[in-house]
Amino acid sequence: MLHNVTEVSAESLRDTIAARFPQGYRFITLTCVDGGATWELLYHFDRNYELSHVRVRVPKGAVVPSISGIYACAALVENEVQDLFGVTFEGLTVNYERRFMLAVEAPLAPMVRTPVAQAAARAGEMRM
Amino acid sequence: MIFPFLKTLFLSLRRGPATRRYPRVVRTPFPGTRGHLVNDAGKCIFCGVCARRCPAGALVVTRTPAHWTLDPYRCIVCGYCVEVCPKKSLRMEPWHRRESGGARGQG
Amino acid sequence: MGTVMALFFVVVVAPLVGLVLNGADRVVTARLQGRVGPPLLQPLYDLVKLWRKEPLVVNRVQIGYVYLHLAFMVMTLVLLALGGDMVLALFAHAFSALSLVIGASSVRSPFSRIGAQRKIMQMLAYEPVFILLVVGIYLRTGSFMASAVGRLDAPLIVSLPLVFLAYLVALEIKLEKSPFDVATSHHAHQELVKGVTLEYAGPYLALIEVAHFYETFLLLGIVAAFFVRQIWLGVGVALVVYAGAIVVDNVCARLRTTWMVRCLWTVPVMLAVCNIIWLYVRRTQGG
Amino acid sequence: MNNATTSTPRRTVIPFGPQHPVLPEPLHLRLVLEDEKVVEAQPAVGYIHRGIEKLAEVKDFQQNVFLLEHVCGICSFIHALAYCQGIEELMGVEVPARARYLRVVWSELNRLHSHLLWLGLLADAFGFESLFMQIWRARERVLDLEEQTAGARIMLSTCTIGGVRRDLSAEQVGQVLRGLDELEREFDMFVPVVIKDATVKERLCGVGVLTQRQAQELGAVGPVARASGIARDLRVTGYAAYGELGVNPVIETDGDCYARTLVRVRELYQSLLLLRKALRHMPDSPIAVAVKGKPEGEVVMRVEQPRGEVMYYLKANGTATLERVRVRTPTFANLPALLAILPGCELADVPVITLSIDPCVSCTER
Repeated sequence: MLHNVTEVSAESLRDTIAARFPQGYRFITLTCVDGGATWELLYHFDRNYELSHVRVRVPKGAVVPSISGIYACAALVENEVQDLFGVTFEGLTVNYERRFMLAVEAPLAPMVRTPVAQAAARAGEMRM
Repeated sequence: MIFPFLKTLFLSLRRGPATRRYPRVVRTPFPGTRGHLVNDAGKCIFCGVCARRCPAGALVVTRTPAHWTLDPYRCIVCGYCVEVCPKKSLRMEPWHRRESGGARGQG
Repeated sequence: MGTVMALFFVVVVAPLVGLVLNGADRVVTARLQGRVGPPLLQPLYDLVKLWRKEPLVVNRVQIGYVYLHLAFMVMTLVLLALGGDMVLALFAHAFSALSLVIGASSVRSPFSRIGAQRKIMQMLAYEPVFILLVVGIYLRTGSFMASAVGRLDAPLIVSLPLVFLAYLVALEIKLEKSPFDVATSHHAHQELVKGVTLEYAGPYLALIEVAHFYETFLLLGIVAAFFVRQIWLGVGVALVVYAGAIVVDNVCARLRTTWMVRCLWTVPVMLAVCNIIWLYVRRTQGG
Repeated sequence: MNNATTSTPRRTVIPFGPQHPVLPEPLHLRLVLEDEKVVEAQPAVGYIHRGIEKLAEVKDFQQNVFLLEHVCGICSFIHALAYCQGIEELMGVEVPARARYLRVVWSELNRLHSHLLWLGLLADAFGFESLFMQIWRARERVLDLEEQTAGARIMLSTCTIGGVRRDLSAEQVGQVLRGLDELEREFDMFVPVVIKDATVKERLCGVGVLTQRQAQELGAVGPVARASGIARDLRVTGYAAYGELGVNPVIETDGDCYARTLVRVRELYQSLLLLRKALRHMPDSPIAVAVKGKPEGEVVMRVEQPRGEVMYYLKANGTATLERVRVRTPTFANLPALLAILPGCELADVPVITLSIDPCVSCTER
């Protein structure tokens, strides 16, 4: 039931979205879905009440290019996804270092579904 | 006019306070208000439908021994249990619970 | 005997009158806002509560300034009540406000410091009015002694009507009422949490409250002094002025500090200056 | 603004929130000041993250109605509505006409009380306490109407998948209509003050200007966008019964705090109009249809909240629980706009500007 979905690869994500910015698309938000072995990122756009979406699937552990350089308002939601799912965004204009939505003592990547992935996210985060 | 609020100000003097001294003066709730949940134990068959449907997990029902318990601190007073109860033994009373357990009487 | 009575009056009775006035302020404000509000003696209950609390301080410096604040406030009142030098009273009063400012700046809280800066802006706004008031009284009586006011044949209001108007605006600032309640007040929580008094707690806050009671009495006493000889008329006018201040408090939004200084230096100060010039001209031509 | 954090002596850092008296929301702003001028504002949220999106994956899709209603403690009904409409679209449920009208009634009551709440808090922010009390007195009437019709003041819990859970009797409709007349008389007591009083205008006009271009690029929604001249109101798309009732977006063009206030004040009257229309023309029909089966597929549902567009993304897989529930609340979309307009303002204006986007941090974090 989702119409106007464009599937892109992680490499062409920035170009696709940069092309949308001058066309008057408003960035609504970014949704991350835990798809087992992959992250499914869905970028929602609106133009004249019409929705369109850009979907990108990346394997877990891969780095996703940030679109905050194109849509400045995307920085906050990318930080949120980084917090809740442990996805790493490359080139974030404002990086809260996984402390945007979550407190210092909060569990890391709490939205990740499988315990294995959660443990991996946690292990990757033990830098302090 | 320099102070357009002046008129309203003196009008509210005449209308009297809109607040009330709460624990001492309690407003009567409207009929149909969802105040707190009551179970008519005579009608209840302890089937546990309410406990399974409760969005907040506030109800615990056991068949043997026949027990129906409500955790008032978890209850969100949505009335969903009343809707799904097959025997209509549950109902919502308009008065809100007191701050620490026990249904409020009249005032 | 008169001196002892006057001393007793300003040291003991004045703060009680101030307390009741503040309580009445809260009741009237509540009613105007459509609330039930606290009982009349709520300021007393607050005071007792504060007094019993543990004396917590940020640093020892700030306590000293609380005592100075209160002491100089009382001194101002005593000086005026005993008919002393008005210029000295003016400075005592200014120093009382200044001690609050220094006390507030001695802590690290940014809210307290910005409150202190704003308090200075407030002083900048209202002090000229006070100075002009003293000058006006001097031109009228030919003396800087407060006792000279009592010997006048006609009340001050007759010769200083414009200064009186300017003083009413200054009063609104001194009582920390909207639109000028920028530094601290019972409700100035929106920008500065509690402003200058933020870092004071317990008994020390109680002392500041007591000083505020003295000040309420002092400020309204000056209003009454404009009508000296008809003292009951003066008291009546003072009460009306206080009620007016409360009403204005409730029909205005809070304005910015810069706006406050601009406002004060244009209309009220100019009014007062005109009054002084008129007095001066009349004096030189008459004498 | 690159070296803003290096401490030059004249700069003060003011922690605005997370527990600030003017803003009953746990939003923290780190304000860097020069004298009383803000040069930089950095937000921090996360004080009230409740993990509702995670919990929604555990509860079944019926229970989620009540859970998602608790995302926001102000516009609760509209959250439930957005979710229910999403599920209805997934399952192909046709909602009866009367239920669609009742949904408008409760949505608009929510909007009225939300706007009144905000207007009162704004009055408090510029230090006009008596105006604040007067506005909240009017808001109390709206809450009474909500309790009369839905049985609760805030958490209405009347929306359900396939319709609504309560009907209004003819007598209740009359009561609400009379209540609205009283409410309009209350409005007349404070609205002229809000839009005409000199001290209020001094505090609002020209403060925190957001240009139309900024509003578009930063993705501002709701009254914030409409005050900058963007005619975007999702009620125009005609969900529930808005299509039959007809909605024209309220627009102002100045983009300052005063324009944002005007938009909301005019929306109060628009809501009254919509409510009267909906109550007078409510058709007769059942109030709900039975919902059979389990949802499957993906859907994005957007509705207009008092604060702007709320977006629900739902992904279902044919079981009783949903795979993913994603909520993008309007405040989240308006935060970038807030950060853009704060620098350059005076400290005294920070509460006013912050409130002018009507922040609801609890729903921002979910």
